[in-house]
Amino acid sequence: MEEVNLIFEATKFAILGMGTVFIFLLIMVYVLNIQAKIVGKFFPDKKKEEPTKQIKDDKKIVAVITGAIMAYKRGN
Amino acid sequence: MEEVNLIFEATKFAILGMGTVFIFLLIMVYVLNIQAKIVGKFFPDKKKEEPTKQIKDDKKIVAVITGAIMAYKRGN
Amino acid sequence: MEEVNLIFEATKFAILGMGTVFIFLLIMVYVLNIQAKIVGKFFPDKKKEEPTKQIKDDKKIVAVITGAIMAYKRGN
Amino acid sequence: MVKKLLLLLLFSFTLLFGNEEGGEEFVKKEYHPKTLVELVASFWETTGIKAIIDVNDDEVAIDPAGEEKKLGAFESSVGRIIMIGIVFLLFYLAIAKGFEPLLLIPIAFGGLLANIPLAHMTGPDGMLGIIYNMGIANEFFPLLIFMGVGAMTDFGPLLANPKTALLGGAAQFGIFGSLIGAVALGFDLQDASAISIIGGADGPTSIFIANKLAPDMLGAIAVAAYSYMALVPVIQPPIMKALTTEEERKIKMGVQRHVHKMEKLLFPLIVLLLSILILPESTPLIGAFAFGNFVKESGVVERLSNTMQNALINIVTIFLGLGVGSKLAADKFLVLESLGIMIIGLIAFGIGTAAGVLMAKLMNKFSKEPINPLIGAAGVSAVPMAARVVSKVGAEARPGNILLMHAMGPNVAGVIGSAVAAGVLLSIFK
Amino acid sequence: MVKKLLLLLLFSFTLLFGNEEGGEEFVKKEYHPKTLVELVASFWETTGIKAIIDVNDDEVAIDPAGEEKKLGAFESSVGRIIMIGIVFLLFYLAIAKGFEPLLLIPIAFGGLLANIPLAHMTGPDGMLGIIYNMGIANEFFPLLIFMGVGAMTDFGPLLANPKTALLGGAAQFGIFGSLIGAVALGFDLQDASAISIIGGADGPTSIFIANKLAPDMLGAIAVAAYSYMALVPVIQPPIMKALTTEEERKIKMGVQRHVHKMEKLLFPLIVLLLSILILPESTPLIGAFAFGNFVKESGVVERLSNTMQNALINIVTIFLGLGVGSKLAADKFLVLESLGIMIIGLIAFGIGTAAGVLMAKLMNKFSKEPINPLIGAAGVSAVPMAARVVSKVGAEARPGNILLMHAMGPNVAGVIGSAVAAGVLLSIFK
Amino acid sequence: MVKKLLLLLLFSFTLLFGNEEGGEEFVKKEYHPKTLVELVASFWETTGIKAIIDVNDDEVAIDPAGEEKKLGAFESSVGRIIMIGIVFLLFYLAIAKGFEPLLLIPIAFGGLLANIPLAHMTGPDGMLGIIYNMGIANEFFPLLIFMGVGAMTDFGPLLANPKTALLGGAAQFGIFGSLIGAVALGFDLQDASAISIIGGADGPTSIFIANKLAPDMLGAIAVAAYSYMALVPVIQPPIMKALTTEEERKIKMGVQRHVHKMEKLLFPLIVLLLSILILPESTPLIGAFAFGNFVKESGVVERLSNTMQNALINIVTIFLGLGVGSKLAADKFLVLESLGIMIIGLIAFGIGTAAGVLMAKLMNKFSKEPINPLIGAAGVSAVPMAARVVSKVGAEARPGNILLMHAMGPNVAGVIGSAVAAGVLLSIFK
Ligand code: NA
Ligand code: NA
Ligand code: NA
Repeated sequence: MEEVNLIFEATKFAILGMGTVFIFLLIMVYVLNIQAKIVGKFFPDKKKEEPTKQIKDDKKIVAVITGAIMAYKRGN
Repeated sequence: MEEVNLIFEATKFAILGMGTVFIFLLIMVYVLNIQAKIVGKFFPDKKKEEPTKQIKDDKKIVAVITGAIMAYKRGN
Repeated sequence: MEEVNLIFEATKFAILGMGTVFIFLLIMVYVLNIQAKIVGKFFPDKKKEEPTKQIKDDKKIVAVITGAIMAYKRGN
Repeated sequence: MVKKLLLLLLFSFTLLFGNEEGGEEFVKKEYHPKTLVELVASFWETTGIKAIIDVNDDEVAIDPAGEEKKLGAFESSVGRIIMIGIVFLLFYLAIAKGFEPLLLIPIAFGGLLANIPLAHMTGPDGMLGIIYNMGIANEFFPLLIFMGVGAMTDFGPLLANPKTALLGGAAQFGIFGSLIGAVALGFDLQDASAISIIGGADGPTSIFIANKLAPDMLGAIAVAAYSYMALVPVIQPPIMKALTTEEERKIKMGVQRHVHKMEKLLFPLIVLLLSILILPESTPLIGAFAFGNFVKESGVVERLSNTMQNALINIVTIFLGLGVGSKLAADKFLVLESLGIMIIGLIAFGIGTAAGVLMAKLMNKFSKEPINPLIGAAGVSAVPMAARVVSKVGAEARPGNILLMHAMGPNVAGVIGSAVAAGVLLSIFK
Repeated sequence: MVKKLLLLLLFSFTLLFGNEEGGEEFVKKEYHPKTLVELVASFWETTGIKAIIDVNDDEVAIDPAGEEKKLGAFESSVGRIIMIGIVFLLFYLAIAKGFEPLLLIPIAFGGLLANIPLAHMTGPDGMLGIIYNMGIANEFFPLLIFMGVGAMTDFGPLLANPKTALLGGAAQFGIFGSLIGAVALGFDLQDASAISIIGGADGPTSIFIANKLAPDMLGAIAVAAYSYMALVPVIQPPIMKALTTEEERKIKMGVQRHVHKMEKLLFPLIVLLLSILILPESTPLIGAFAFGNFVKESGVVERLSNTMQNALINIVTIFLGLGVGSKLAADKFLVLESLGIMIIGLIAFGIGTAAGVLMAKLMNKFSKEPINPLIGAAGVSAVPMAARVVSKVGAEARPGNILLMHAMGPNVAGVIGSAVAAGVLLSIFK
Repeated sequence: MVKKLLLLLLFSFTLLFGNEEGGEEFVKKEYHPKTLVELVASFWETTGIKAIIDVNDDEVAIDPAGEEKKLGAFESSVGRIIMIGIVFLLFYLAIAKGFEPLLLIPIAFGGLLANIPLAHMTGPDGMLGIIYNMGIANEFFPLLIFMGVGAMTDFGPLLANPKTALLGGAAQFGIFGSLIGAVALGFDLQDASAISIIGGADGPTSIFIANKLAPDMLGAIAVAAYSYMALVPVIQPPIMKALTTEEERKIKMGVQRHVHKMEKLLFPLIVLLLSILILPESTPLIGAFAFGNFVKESGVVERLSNTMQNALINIVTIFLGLGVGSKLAADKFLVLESLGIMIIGLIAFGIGTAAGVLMAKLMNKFSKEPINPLIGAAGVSAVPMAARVVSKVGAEARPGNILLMHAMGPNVAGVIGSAVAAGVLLSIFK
């Protein structure tokens, strides 16, 4: 086992390794792009939640109090 | 070991099993009824807490705040 | 192994044990006193935090509310 | 440099021969230089695509005990794909339908990992195998879950009206009915007993018993148990309505009496003492459950009770799920038995529900205070979902008639009833 | 059908012969058909009533190491009933009197489970045996508890006035006094050493040492340690009052100096380095404790510190309690030794308290700043209860005289002192 | 009395011969009376001062597998003092500089405990050895950490712009570059592979691989990995600035698109299925990670997700740190290899950063939307610190230019990239 040999071996590992990493990630990118299209088609975003934000905030205050009560009860 | 035999065996298991389950629960019901009487005699309920409910609720608010402070402290 | 012997042995253990405990703690006391002096020299206390207490308390109220919101979110 | 390498080699040898006792046995394999083409070719041999495309008969599965088993062509290819399909079905049911996600998600994910070719995750050194040996093989995890469930359970409604416990007994006809059914389907008595506990509608009890009586069917039994528990709102209402009249479903039940703290405190001890006297075989299950409940009701060790109900039960749930999921490997799950188990589980739930309702009708006839027969259906346990279903069906018949707390009595009694039934079956095969 | 059964049988055989390495060895017993009467009769044989009524000499107890031991008639009947009585006494003390419930409840419940006939819960496959092997046999759980206690302890008061640490040393006379007493009562030197650590008033230290020196007496030692720690408010005040004058109890102590963060951070490292230099034998205990304290004082890993103080210590407390409780089985606990252990424990607490108070009186004579002799009593540790008792007795003598923080110094020093004493005893029997 | 002592002796013998299977083997040594001087002298033999002053060649180190190794004079004296110095350096970095304290504090404290003479804390019965065997020797703890990290990771930014994943690939040049470097320095191929994973900047991955390929270098590899991850804000900026122009650093990137819940839910399954198909060897790592992420994104098992992110990961972090720290014993750590590992680790980070930035420059040339080359540096992972560094350097060039979310894409892709690279190396040495 000479030293030069080992570096040569390591270089081959590097080629195999980086190759696999990129193949993996390229396939992943490809699949994710397809997925984004499919999901976008079948699950259109519901963007109408915005106007109800005021109400949600009010609910949040109630929830905070409830949460605190729960936390208190749990703690005792 | 014929098939009919096995079903017959299983039926005997069922008789033993359901018998045990019911004996267990019947004794339990009996013991619990006795316990309720004994406990009722030796530990009469303190029902005078009702009128103090208003105060308790006020305390609860204090407690909620305390609880929240504690929760906050713990979280940090 | 006679009984008297054992009590004598135990007494020797006690002398060794209490001796070690006290030597340990005496060295510890000595080291801690030195440490206190060194730390006092190199890390003088910052005592100017006092006046900002009012502000800290206000922050605490905000923190309590934040804490409760967090507690609520976590709980759900 | 050569000297250093030799020393390293020597050191590796020392390690190799010295590590007999520990978990780790470290062996450095000799590396033979390869050309890049050879390297890629040997890498290709290790890919999953290769394993799926080019099925051979050499692949082995390793179980947590280290036992190797040669896989057939079906098990190592199509079988795995079918299992992955089943796993996705379970994901769908858990996430989209809300079916017992706390256990079905870890179980299904464990099943996914167990079906990965070449990774041997179910072997003694794989993640799932480690978990399995840690707490499933020795039945420790189901007991910890039972402890946590005990710490979460309030027996107040049962104590307020103890005789409703009998409804939790009647529902155990589901267990023994399906025992007979399983034998009729061709299972032997011991396997049939393991399967029949599905009818008890308690996940930990089912896993505990399956592990003792038929560990090779653990995966299918656990999946069936949790799936049907999740299906309670679908399975029970038609049976409940078929066996009761509109008038019966409208029966109102009185306000429950106040239960004293002391009664709640003594209850787990009473149940445990009874199980000691009558059925020591059930004491691991009932003991763990009673311990959790006692810790809760003692009221002086809130931090232990909270830990049992949260950190501890959550950690164990994750592990239990993954460990049980390891039994969803194609070679364990894709057997005819699994289909039988699914069918019997469904029958068991039906029988249990029916028996509970009929028993409640009977009790209503003889009881001074009226008993709404619907609450009998809660006796199957599946806490607290069955009780909620009762309340819902009751409210349909008469809006405002809240049966929830009355149904909780039979509901928690069903847990005890199943543990007793489980103990009887264990004692038979001891 | 017959073919399928044969295949199943074959499969069972494979399982049987293959599982040598794993935790689980699955054997399906052959089932012989029985008449219903035979079935009921054989069921009767497995009941606890039968085991209690019809005592025979055949019953065996299995310990966590798998060792079987034949039980005598006493141990398997009356003995168990006595133990269950003791368990209920511990429940009463823990719940009604608030005596160290965090450990006494799990210990007592473990004791209850350990005394169940026929269930073998303390065997290597039983719940208690699994827990015992997991963390008691190897002393892992006491160390984790000590780590958590370290993360909860504030050494500020000790650092403010280091010389009060000597009071935590004097209280260790309780350990060595009771060592001599135990030998006088007839225990051999090693057993006596294990017992005497009760006088250190630290649960984890006692369990750690008992396990190393006298594992068969672990149950009695742990119960004695925690019981007496709980009895501190009863045992200490009369001794404190008898050894001090009214004037001494009224002594006021100055305000403690501010302690710098850096001193607190370095403290656990200093204590650990000292124990490395003087007494490596004590480093598992002091190391775990110092690690917990260092993590807390570092201030940068709040989440680890919180976990040590909550989820982790709670989980381990549950397991430690159950595991120790497994040693309350009648055959282990109902021996004359236990009575001796209880008596010695009481004496140890008395001696420790007295030595602490007398040492404080001595220091008060030679110290520039006045030292209230009461704070010496806190040197036994039993953190933080002993310090609270000091503060209470002090406030009785002079209302408004708050000694709490001054007593915390000796109190936490007592933990270190006991760990050092424990190390000395271990080094002798090494 | 004599009779009783004999009985006790007999009982001890029974214990002695019966405990072969359990964890505990209890042997009571015979005690020979000693004079006080002899007692003190034999005590002196057990002190750490003696062990340090009077170095002899008899001391042995015991590893978690129970293997004894004779220590040289250097390892048992000066070596330990050097290691304690290194430990204090790590404490300083963790506490004063905030370098990855969650792992460096437990690792360093474990290192402190491992270097205590005579205490054998790294042996199979010592605290560190127990922990090591519990979850490091079998690689269970790194997987649990990875599961928790999965439950904490939001893949939204990656899903919004999938092609940034390629930057997480380019950064893996750090791994393979340092592999070549390590071989050049004289490490054999397997050791070099273990070391090179430091360049992946993922603690659990490094520990997982080190354990499989070179367990004797685990301590140095883990310390190097976490130290360099902590040094990211120091190492990366100069490289980033050297390889980019001011104009490039000023590039603005558009607003990220909204990512649907369903995409996030499916993502862990897609990654896992890809790793099954291409690289089953990486599935333990990616499987655990995907499980954690899936549990989080399912949204229906909040309590399991919270437990993975808190109680469970914290407990495992404490244990993992202590267990890894046990490899900082002088005889394991103070070898020339450790220095090499440190140097290679530094180079690896540099190469990884540079490769990421250069790849981003390349992609910017060919992409329709502008890509700021800085975000390539985040591809090394070290989540989320590398992404924050990118954002900071970007904001320096153009105040208000927030690159954080754009950098998170490559950042999390780097985790996957390293796991894939790790799988390739494992498959080579399988
Ligand atoms: Na049930
Ligand atoms: Na003490
Ligand atoms: Na990476």
